[in-house]
Amino acid sequence: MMAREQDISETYNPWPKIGWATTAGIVVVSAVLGFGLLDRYQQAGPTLSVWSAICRGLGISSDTESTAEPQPTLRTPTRIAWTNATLDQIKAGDAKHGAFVTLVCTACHGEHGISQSALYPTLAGMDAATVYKQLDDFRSGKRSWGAMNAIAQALSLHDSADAAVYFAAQPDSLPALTGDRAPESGRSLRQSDPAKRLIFAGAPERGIPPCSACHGPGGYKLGAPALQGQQANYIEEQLLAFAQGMRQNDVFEQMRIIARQLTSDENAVAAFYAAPVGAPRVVGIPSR
Amino acid sequence: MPIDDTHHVAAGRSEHVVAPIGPDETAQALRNGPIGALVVAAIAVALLFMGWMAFYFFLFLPRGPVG
Amino acid sequence: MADSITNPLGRPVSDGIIPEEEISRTENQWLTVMLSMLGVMMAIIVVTGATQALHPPSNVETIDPTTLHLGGEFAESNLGTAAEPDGSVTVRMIGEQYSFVPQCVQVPVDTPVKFRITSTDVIHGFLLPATNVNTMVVPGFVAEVRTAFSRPGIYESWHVGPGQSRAEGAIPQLESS
Amino acid sequence: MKERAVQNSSRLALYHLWIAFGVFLPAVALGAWQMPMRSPLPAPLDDTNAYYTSVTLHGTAMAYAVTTFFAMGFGYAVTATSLGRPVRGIIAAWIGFVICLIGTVMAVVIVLIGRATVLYTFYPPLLASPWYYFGALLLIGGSMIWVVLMIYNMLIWKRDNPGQPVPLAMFAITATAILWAWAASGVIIELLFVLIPQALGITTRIDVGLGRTLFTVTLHAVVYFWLMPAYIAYYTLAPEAAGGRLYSDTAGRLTFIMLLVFSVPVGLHHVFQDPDIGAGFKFLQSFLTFFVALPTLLTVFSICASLEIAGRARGGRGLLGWLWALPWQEPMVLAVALSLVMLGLGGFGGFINMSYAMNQMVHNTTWVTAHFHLIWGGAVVTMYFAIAYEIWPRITGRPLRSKELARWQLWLWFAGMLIVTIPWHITGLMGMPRRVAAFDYSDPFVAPMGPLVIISAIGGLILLVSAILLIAILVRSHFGEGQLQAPLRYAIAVNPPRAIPASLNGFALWNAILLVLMVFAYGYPIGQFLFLKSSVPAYEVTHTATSGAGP
Repeated sequence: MMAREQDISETYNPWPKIGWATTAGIVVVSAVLGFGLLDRYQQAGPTLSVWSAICRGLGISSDTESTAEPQPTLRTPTRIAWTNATLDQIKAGDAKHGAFVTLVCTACHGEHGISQSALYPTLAGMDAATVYKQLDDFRSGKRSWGAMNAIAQALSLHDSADAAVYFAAQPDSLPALTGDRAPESGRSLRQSDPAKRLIFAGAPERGIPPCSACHGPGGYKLGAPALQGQQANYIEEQLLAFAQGMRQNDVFEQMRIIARQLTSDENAVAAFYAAPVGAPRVVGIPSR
Repeated sequence: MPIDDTHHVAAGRSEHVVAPIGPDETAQALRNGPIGALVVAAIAVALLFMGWMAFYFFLFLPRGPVG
Repeated sequence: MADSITNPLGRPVSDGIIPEEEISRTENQWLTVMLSMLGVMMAIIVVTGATQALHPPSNVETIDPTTLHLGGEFAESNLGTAAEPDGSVTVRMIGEQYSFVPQCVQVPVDTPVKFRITSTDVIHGFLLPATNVNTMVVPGFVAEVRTAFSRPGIYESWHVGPGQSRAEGAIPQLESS
Repeated sequence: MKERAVQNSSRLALYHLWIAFGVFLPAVALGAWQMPMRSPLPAPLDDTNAYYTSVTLHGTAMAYAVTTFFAMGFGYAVTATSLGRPVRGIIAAWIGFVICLIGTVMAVVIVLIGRATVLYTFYPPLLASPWYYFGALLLIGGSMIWVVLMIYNMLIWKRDNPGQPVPLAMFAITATAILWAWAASGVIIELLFVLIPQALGITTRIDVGLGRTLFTVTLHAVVYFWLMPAYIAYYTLAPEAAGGRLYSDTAGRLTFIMLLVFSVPVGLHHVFQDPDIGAGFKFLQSFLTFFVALPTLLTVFSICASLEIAGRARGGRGLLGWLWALPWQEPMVLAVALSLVMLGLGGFGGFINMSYAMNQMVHNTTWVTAHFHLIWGGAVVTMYFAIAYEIWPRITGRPLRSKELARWQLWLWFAGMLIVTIPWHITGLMGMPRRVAAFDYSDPFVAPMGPLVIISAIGGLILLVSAILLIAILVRSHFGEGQLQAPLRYAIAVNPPRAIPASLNGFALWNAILLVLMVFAYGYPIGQFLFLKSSVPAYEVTHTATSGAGP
């Protein structure tokens, strides 16, 4: 802090010099320490040359996967990935043609995809991406269930998209998964009903996220089906299939991990979803 | 010393500037320098520094090397 | 403005009582002490950082989060702990809405461990309490943390998905034995 | 005519400040609700979805609305009073006020209807409704009118008063405005080129690394934008209220210059644990961050010295006797002391955070939440309260009702904030993550944190009481009786500046230096995203999952 020169009108101004010198010092010292020194030393790795250290410091020589190591046999849960190409293909589906394609479905899944049977899921209103993925999993054998594999193999990718879009567009069906944000007490870990607690708050100590986060109400995950209004028996059977490893087409074992840990009183989630609270509707009776 | 009246206030109009104490009182208050302020500020900063050292060596480093 | 510049006390304010030089000197001394303190702290960071190779996790490595499960390093069958030829281990994990996969991994004590974690969807946070293992898992990037565990035990980690407007807090476990 | 112009400036300031405090109270209430929500205690409306909506609203309101309106209102008041003439460009100022208000209302409404639960830091690839981003853009963009007006008012005053030092308060508020322009550049670019194009469906993928890196340009500097009005009060209002003089005018100018230069090129220390930035730049910005501490360390000494002058002039003797002799009944004096204590504690947390690898110990834990609540919610807001208690009587012409209530309010806030943040520091070191709505306290790992979280929840209630008291005092003072004629007055320095170097009377040099530092610290970290292939799909926080429309 320079003392002021009091008697000259043009005050002596040392600050440009001080400012630029300090700036230069900071730039040089921080760059030398950061890039030239600290980045040379790697945790459980060799000390790098200065040039490598600079590259490492910039982030242009990342520690990529070594190709040499032996890897276990590749196992994949599905062929579908949510790339833009896949999503565009689904979006391009034609519901009119879908109505024709899905005539074959009505025997089991009910007219317009509203199932009358506890064995078969309701498809009406299900997210198109979900239907599309399941059809491809049946087609590729990633998921097995009776006649579905043969039926799916008979469908082209276009047909799958058409069918998916058709089912998604059916009214009076599974409610669309939307950002339901109306707050409601009891949607937390304080909930005493174990099924409701699991649905809205999950079970953190077991690593189980809330069902509703992906399956609604009030949540959504691409590829996850809406469950409100689904056949209870169907939900229970699928949970069992995931738990026993009969069904393995969930990406990164998400459902298998959860289903394996469910207790018997938590299986009531199926009943909860079959009879959604606050949205009274008669399951099983198709209405036009 | 001649006083240049146009230069000595910190605001553009006098009613917005206040000097609750005059120069003599100021000089009297500062006759030993701001020694009390130095003590208070130094204690505060010393605590900060020692706390930092304690955290670095007794909490952070024992938690294991990470890079 | 000149008309308004009269002394608030009605008499001239002299600035000759406490010389400005004295004030500047006191302040410069204070600043010097403060800069020295900051310098000592920075020196400690640099010296320990160099001798113990401490860095924030900073592996700028990109990856497509949409196709992770179709094959490659982060395919389902490649996740978990893998032994490397040099005796170290690599732990590969996925952070996704709303859990880490796998949920429980085991690593040996006093062995270099390399965590390689990526996200399939949004940003997750991975931290092992009581250790310095802590990284953001940003979709599009592989987060890599290198460490070693000196104490056996079960480390519970948090799954922090910020602001996903859903309940969070799934805890995968990491056992070192 | 001139009288009306002055009144207009006052009204302008008052409107801004009322909006700030009007938003403040409900935002505190949201915070107070979040505390029991994440504790083992029962909470009303225990819905984890609502928790995140509340966190988003609390953050957006506090970080953008309260601070921006307060800084703008305070800026207009400082301009009019420190320059001793009405604010020039009053119509533009009112237009800016309306734009900011519309933006605030838009953002708040969109969050309330659940279309923007993305937290105030935006968190790409989470994607909110475009209207939320437009709201934020209007609020931040509207405040740029204020930035221009501050610079304009300072420049024409310098033109009208050649060779004269710009009053310290005006110099400082202009530094604040320039800092805000630099700070806001990051979030504005992120909104315009990353978030809004995605929200409108113009782009199909979002570059998370780029978005985050741009936001860090704002993230640290914005805190100093919040902080600087408090520092202005430390330097120019507190010594006057204490009955003394500012120890050094030069120290004040240097402090604000250093705050301007060093608080922007350091934002990457908020993302030390991000995999998208090289370690070299993380160290570089950690190094720069150490210099941010310098103006604060200088301020601590300078303000203590100013208070010492006052205390000794009031008869304080001995090494520390001046402390007891200070007029503690003055809200401003009390506030400075409480504020400095919280600044010290919060600053300590900041030292831990910024220390390169040590950041790993506390990153993403409640330690960080505690740190910024102490700094902003403690040190800074306490000075906002004190400034309000100084300004209200000056603008409304009615005395403060009352100083005793004001002291209660300040003490309650101080106590509440310490009770909230000290447990958070501890749980943070225990590994409790931030931004988590629900903890299972039956888990043996989480259980020991329960009592600490309960204590902090009590602190939240105390803060709410204090905030209600604040509004009560302001309302009573606004509509009370009595007449008061006292302009807002600034402290004079021991050696009032007469002729000072051009560099301490303007910002050209410092803006040039800041530009160089920004290119050095951010050029590559932002530029790398031009060649990194790191874009990913976005995740809308509200979906309508029909007809196969993906994210």
